[in-house]
Amino acid sequence: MHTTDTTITVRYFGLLAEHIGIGEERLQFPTGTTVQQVRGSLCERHPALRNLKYRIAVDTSLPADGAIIDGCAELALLPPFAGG
Amino acid sequence: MHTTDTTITVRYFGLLAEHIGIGEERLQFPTGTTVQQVRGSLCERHPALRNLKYRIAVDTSLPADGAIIDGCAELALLPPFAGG
Amino acid sequence: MSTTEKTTKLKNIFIDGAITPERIATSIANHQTKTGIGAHDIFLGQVRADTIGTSTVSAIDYTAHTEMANTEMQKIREEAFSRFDLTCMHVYHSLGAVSAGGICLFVFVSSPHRQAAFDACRYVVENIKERLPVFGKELFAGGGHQWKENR
Amino acid sequence: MSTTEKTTKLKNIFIDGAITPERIATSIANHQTKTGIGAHDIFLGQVRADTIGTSTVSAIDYTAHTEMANTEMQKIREEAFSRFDLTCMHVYHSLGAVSAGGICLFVFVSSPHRQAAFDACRYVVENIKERLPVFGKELFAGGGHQWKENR
Repeated sequence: MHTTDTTITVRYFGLLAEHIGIGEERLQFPTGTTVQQVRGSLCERHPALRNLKYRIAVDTSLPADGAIIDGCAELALLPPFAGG
Repeated sequence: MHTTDTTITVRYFGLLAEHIGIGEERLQFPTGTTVQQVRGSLCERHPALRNLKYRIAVDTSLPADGAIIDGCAELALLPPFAGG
Repeated sequence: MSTTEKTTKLKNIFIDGAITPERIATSIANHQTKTGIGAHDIFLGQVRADTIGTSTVSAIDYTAHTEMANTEMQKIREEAFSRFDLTCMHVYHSLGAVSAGGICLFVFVSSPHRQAAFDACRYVVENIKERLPVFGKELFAGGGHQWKENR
Repeated sequence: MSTTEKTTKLKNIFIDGAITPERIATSIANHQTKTGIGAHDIFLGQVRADTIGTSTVSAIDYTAHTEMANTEMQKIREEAFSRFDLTCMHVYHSLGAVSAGGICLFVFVSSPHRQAAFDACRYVVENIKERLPVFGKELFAGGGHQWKENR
């Protein structure tokens, strides 16, 4: 089955940027990709992520793992928060 | 039965000073006088006190009505608190 | 310990007139060398221009039984330090007239962690309101007054 | 309302480096014309010189997903105003390095009455800690670092 790919900016924050070695990159994802699938494909791309705790933000919110990322401007991988 | 009188400073605060017209006075009380008895004798002396809400401090504490005031340096009549 | 010795150790919480933002800033700055502190909670009481009937409060004129208030404040302070994990506590209350909008109470507590700071600040403020013999004459714009009473 | 319109309305809570006592004083002074306010509660987060093993924290270097943090802060603000009787709320958080003893978080809530101020301040601080994507690299005196994680 043919799917169209979209190019999306993926940002890495804090500890994750340190481990991966970059702050952001542009990646292609097929139409209909879920947050869960993003997690899987990023773990393959950056094995360091396997042992790290993070949440995936789609634009400025934290959707459920089943949510589809179509139409978003960017993804952000967020390690544990430490504000305040 | 003979009792010795002690002279004690009685201070009136806030609303009470306004109603009575003085901030303090020196009064004689017999040895063994209780806080309850002070209340009675001050109400006779200053009838305005009958309708006013206040507590009696003996030096810097608020003893029970049955406490004896012997040996205290001063009494203070305190209307409702309004700090803060 | 004699009464006199105890009295001379008492901190005086009262200052004349409104508490200025500059005083608060100085107090905060004084804590920046205490690097075990992680959380400060500051409560400020401000005089409200309440309307009662047709009158509006323009200022509160504060008086207090200062010896008793300072003695009671010392007890509250000891209670707070024994109940909560505190590094510091500072309290100031105005005496005399404070105009509407002015600050009349400044409670400043500091702790390694935020829960202790929050809990202690509330404890101290509630106990100040309930236990300190401080009296407030609400002065109305255009004359007249009424005596404030804490709820 | 388009996303762009909504974004331009967002307040930016982030400032570079430590929050100064002077900024806090100015913020307090700006509220003295608001004579419906009776109570302010101010929370300040201060960087602790924690000791981890043989290392001591000399500073925290803060980064954040600022667009998301400002968006989430706007939600927390709306929640606080709907839950508590508030007059004002102001929040600032540091970005970049803040040395031990420096202030990295300033939450300032004001209300006619103290209970709302206390409740709202705590609500806002807890939600900031839990929900804002802010990251802190604890820099050790003499080199090395570890990443902070809120409990």
